Amino acid sequence: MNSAAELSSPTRDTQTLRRRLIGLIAVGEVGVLAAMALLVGFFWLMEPAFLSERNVRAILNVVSFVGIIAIGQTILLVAGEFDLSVGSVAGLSAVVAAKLMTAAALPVTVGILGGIGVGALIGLLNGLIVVRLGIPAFIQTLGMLFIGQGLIQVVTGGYPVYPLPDAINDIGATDLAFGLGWSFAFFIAAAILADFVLRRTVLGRNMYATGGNQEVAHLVGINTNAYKIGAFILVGALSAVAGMFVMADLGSGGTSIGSGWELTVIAGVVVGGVSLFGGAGTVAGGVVGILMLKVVQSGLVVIGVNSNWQQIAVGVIMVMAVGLDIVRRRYFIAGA
Amino acid sequence: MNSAAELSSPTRDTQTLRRRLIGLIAVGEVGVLAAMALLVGFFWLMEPAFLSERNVRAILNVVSFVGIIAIGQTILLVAGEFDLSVGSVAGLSAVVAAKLMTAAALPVTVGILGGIGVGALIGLLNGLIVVRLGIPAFIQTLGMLFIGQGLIQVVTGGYPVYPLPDAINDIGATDLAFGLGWSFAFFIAAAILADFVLRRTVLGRNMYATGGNQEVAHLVGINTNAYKIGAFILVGALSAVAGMFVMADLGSGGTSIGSGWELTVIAGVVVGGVSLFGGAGTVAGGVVGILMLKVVQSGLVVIGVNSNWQQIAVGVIMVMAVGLDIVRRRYFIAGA
Amino acid sequence: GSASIARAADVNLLWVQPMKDHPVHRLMQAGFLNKCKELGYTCEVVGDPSATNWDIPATLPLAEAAMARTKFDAVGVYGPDPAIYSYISKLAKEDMPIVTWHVLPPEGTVKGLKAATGEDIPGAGANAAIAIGEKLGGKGTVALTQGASNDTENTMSDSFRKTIAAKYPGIKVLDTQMEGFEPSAAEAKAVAILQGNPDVTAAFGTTGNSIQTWSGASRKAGRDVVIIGMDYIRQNLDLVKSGAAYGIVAQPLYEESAKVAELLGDLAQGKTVPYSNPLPAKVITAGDLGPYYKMLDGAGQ
Amino acid sequence: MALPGPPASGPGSLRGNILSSTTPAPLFSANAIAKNFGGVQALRGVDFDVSAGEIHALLGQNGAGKSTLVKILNGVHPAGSYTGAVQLDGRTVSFASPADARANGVGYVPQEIEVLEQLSVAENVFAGRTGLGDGMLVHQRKLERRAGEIFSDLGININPRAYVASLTSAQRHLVMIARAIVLKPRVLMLDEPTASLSGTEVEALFGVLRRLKLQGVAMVYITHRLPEVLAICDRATVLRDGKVAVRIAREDFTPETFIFSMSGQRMERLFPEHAAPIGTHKALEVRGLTVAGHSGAVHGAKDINLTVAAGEIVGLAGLLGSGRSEILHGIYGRARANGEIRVADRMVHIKSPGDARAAGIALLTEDRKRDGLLFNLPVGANITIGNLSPLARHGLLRGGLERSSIVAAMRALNVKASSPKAAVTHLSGGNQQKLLFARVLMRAPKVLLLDEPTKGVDAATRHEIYRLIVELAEKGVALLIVASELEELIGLCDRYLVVADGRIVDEFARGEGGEDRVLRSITAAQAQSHARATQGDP
Ligand SMILES: Nc1ncnc2c1ncn2[C@@H]1O[C@H](COP(=O)(O)OP(=O)(O)OP(=O)(O)O)[C@@H](O)[C@H]1O
Ligand SMILES: Nc1ncnc2c1ncn2[C@@H]1O[C@H](COP(=O)(O)OP(=O)(O)OP(=O)(O)O)[C@@H](O)[C@H]1O
Ligand SMILES: [Mg+2]
Ligand SMILES: [Mg+2]
Repeated sequence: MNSAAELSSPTRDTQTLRRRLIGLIAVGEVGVLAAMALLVGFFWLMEPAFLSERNVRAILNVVSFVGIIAIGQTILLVAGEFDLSVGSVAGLSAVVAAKLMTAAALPVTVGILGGIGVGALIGLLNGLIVVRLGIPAFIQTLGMLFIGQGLIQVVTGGYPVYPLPDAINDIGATDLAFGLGWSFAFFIAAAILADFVLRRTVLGRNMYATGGNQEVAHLVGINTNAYKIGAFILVGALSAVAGMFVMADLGSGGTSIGSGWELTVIAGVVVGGVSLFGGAGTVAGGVVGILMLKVVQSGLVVIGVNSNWQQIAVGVIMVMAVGLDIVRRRYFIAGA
Repeated sequence: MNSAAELSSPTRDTQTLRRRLIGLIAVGEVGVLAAMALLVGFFWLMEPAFLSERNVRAILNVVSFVGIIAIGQTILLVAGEFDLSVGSVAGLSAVVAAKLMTAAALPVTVGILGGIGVGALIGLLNGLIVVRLGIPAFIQTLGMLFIGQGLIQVVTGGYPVYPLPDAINDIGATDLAFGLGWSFAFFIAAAILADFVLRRTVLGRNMYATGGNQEVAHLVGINTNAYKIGAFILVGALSAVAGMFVMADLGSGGTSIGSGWELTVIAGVVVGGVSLFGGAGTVAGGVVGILMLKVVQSGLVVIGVNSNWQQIAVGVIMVMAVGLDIVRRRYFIAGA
Repeated sequence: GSASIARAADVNLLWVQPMKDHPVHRLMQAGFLNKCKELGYTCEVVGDPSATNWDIPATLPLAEAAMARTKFDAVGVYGPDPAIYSYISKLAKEDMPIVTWHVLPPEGTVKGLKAATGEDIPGAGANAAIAIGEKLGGKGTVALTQGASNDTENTMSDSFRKTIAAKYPGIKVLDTQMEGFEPSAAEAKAVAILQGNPDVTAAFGTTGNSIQTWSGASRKAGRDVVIIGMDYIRQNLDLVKSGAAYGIVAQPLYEESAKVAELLGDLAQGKTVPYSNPLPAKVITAGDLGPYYKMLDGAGQ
Repeated sequence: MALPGPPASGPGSLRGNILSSTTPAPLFSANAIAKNFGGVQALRGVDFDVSAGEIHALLGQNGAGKSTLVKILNGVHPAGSYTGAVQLDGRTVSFASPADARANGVGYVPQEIEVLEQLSVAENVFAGRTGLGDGMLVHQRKLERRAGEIFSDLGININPRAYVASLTSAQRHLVMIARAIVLKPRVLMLDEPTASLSGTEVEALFGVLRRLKLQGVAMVYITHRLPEVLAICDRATVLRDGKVAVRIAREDFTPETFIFSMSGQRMERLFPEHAAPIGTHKALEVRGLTVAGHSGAVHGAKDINLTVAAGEIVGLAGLLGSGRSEILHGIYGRARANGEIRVADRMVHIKSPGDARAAGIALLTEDRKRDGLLFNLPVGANITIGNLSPLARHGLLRGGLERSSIVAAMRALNVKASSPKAAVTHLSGGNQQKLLFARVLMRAPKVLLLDEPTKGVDAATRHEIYRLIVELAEKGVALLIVASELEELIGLCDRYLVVADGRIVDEFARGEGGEDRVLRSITAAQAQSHARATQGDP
């Protein structure tokens, strides 16, 4: 407070500049963007190959898989719930789609629709049980994580579905531009659309209200149940899409697609400023957050950190990125 | 509502009986206990060997490891936070203790104290960072999960620490009574103590207040920060203890001790009625919850369910147990 | 690319392995790195740092990151999942010599793959079956556990099952159960199997932990069980020596990994190597432990 | 008459404008409504109706069932959870949720503060509105402009872009009122909308309500401030124990009839005599206290000097957002503050509420939902929390002792709850307030800071609370009270200070002052601070 008062004497120009700067810093995604920029700069200085085409492409490709799920997870978190079953839904949808295309010998499009259908159905189930029966999302979606893993084994008998029809392998191998494929294109399109919907539409506003305080949202006439169920379905469907892109990329309906993603995805979006407690965060933030995690993992390898220390560094950097964001809020927004 | 009104005409005696019964059903732990009783009965009918001395002993033994952590996690959840790093802290403390006893050739007691020290220190660190810097517990403790896993590799170079001094193996092999060893004794003693503290002491009451509404607790003069940090330290130390008991049981400081426990422990205590959002639940409930999960896992194997379906069954039963509890609350407590 | 031919002193090799921190994988990495040191190569290991999650998509960008930085002369890619084949072919297209290990995919099935080494997996399963069959005298019930469902373990248990069925019709093999990778939970599961099946007299586990899992379980359940599991780590040798377990499938983990270094080094220096390099995997029992202890002592473990 | 009448220049002077009540056909009505909360019969067959262009007061003691009735009429308690029928325009309606009620033009301002803290004021005002004729897109600017217009109608200055998290509780209440008004409802139900507003804001609200009345909106108005009923309502229905006790036509309105019909008792005087002499030693002395505004948006308080003698009752008057609460928070260690604080002539360093309590200071907060109640603990534990050390031996709670002290505290403050184990959510608003009062009294504080102590408390209990306050003063407790109803400060305090823009600008002794003089000193102070600001002299 005091320092702000002392600073407030200079001329008008610097004042407006200052206000603009603070306005910029106050934008939600700036914290994690700044952290990422710092890291990219650091890695690049240490080893210019970090920004080589090959590496950037690899990072963008892998981020598109979890990133697609992160979009849904962000929206669900904004609506005040979360989903731990995303990884197992991704895996299940992939193997179901793969089985439909191979064992059932159905056309590839039917297989894909079947996979998405499985994801959306599981999302619907999660949503209904959480919203209508009042089972906490943690339990319901953790239960679904187990159920999904079990179903993967049941569907496949434990063996990866391989080989897949060429049409699927082609989807994985298509190079649209700059070595990036369909998964990246889908990811970007979905992210932009979802960000817009959350920011600028009534739907988005109601989503924030639902997650911010369900009681109030209900009171002002929002059908909070429908919003939550909708968000669960979206997460399920997007997980399915991500799972199938991984399958196309690898050319195999592996039984371990998606394993361990549940915490990665949530960690990424929370690093990107999405609140675990609902009602706050943006898709842009969530996506940047998960990108940052992947950048860190890749960068540590590029600069040659001993592999035992890499995970330690990931943990530390993750916490520090969120810390930076908190500092930003404390000093630039509150104090402004 | 209506049915309650209709039923309220009979004589005094049946009324009091009814009220007593409802009072019993209203006790928090009854929901999960009932679910567990049902399951035990079912498994026993299907395969009497489920209740054989040895199987019961094995379940109790294995539940004592995660159960020790569940005690701490329950208290931390009551105080409004949670810890995802428990498994990696358990593993790290175990290998540190093992290294101290072997590579550093220190006395066993020093090794054990060192292990507990590591756990408590990590807990302190988690607590300080969450409470003082305001980093969400999810991020801080997930970061710590990674850091701990990395440190396990650094400390051990990836190889299990083996062999261990005889004194440690003896701790693991001691049969105190009925084939149960030190870990079970510690678990039971700690559970009873912790349950008592939460229920009957000023400390416990203040813990509930802290988790219920931190602002209110602060305003009535409770040092909420101290309570939270204390709970984090407790979880860390108990995780260390659990890790070292596993090590003693296996006779080896394995690098995968504790892996995957983070979700198991939280799932167990939440099934036992402890709230993820703070301020509600009991140690008895949390402990019974995790016991129930272990009973299910063991029972499904004993009755010979196909392994692909086991995980599905675990998921379904977990959700149903919580559902049962919700039904109980809705009809017997609200309607009483 | 590897169009240029390297000299031994500046051979750069990369090792790509998901689930990098699994103890058995760590053992393989040691075999590889030690051999590299011996041969004077520069070698690096990358992979998703997990001990429990098999995540290929998370591993590939790490390999790419390493390759963006360093020009490797040849790359070893861990093979027990067809999901990694497309990546092998992709690297091969860039003229990178690729070797895989632990599985022996028939030549031509993985486009561009230069060589493979590893134990004969069906053979290992069959050997274990014979060892148990003989020990049981052709009668009894065997429990079968895997760490998880993956190609290597699936193949091994299938061959175990087939061999028993063919050679020992008097022996029953229970349905496969998954023990997972966390030791205390695995042991609890094994006890449950013993309780649910009072007739079990032997157990075979296809994962590195299973000797510990089953010997712990048989002690807790108070049952005599003929136990065979994988991997000659010191604790497993001790358990066999003490009689707590019967035998070990001596998966040549260390050897196959060292072999990878040799093969990759040769390829990097423009030599040709045979495509298939199978290694024996016999079952060792209390009488055969000596050389293995020596090997561990030599490796400083 | 001890009850203050409406102020001469206040809304009462407009009484003549009210259309004479030749009861037109009711627009919205409830017939034989009964509602049971697991054994507690909250409503037992209530008939109630309101006509277009009518403001119908709904009165009753705490726990009488007022909120329950309007929650039923608004769909918060959905159709099926009660018996009886609700009719709109003569057609039977059954609202399954507030969304249904809104769709039918029924607006509602709840009793407790229900806002979306993470969203801006404008977003809160328009929360739940699907579009503004622009399809699904949100036009932030437009929303902000419309919200700004409504606030200027309400005569208040709230920045539509501010985050609700930074608003004071009175401002939050106004946001809720605006949220109901933008709906352009045909029926508007207001559950104690003025409980935390002071005179000026109440008048502005009345201006808006009168306009709505002329537009034919039917309004249900719940309040415990009886002068407001005289000022603005056309008809009154009094509930007692879940039944209609009496319906009163405007002609028969007097505070005495209200009180008698609510409680069945006559009240001699509202404010008790404060007879005992005020002590001479300064129980609380504050010098040069500056309080940082929380989260940047609230101004805070500057250079506060005040003393409260033992046994003295001092009030803080001011408009909304003037910084009265902040002063209390500064003293109590809740907000960051600089300055000297002495308790009983001893310098104390207060960094946290814990320090304040150790120094013998207690605080009753303003927003009971956010800062007061612990919803995870039952009624009894809510009373004893923070006061446990005397009820424990070596940290061990002594169950019997705790129970008996809870029962005693509940009885002393007449807290109406089924048992000490009841959930606090099940208590009516006024009873929740009394519960919190019981909590702060438990520690026998030397200095008691009360922020809106009678918020939502019915007239009879208010009288009890006043008596209690005076009793405390007579026992030597020093009291510093923030109250938005000036009558309360005038009737209760030995002295009261006027706060404007975070500064103390005037002081009145008992019996002095009055609405006009206070307003005048506030306006003068604001003009002065405005002048200071434009001169650029800090
Ligand atoms: N959700 C609930 N569960 C149980 N009892 C309830 C619930 N809500 C209200 N009650 C009970 O119903 C009765 C009427 O409560 P209500 O809130 O309608 O009173 P009120 O007239 O609005 O009082 P106040 O003036 O204090 O706001 C009270 O006895 C209260 O305890
Ligand atoms: N540290 C804090 N944390 C949360 N809320 C706070 C904090 N400090 C103050 N507040 C809120 O800010 C408000 C205090 O503002 P202020 O003192 O300006 O209001 P006031 O003069 O009492 O007027 P009003 O009638 O609007 O309450 C209170 O309502 C309180 O809830
Ligand atoms: Mg009310
Ligand atoms: Mg206030």
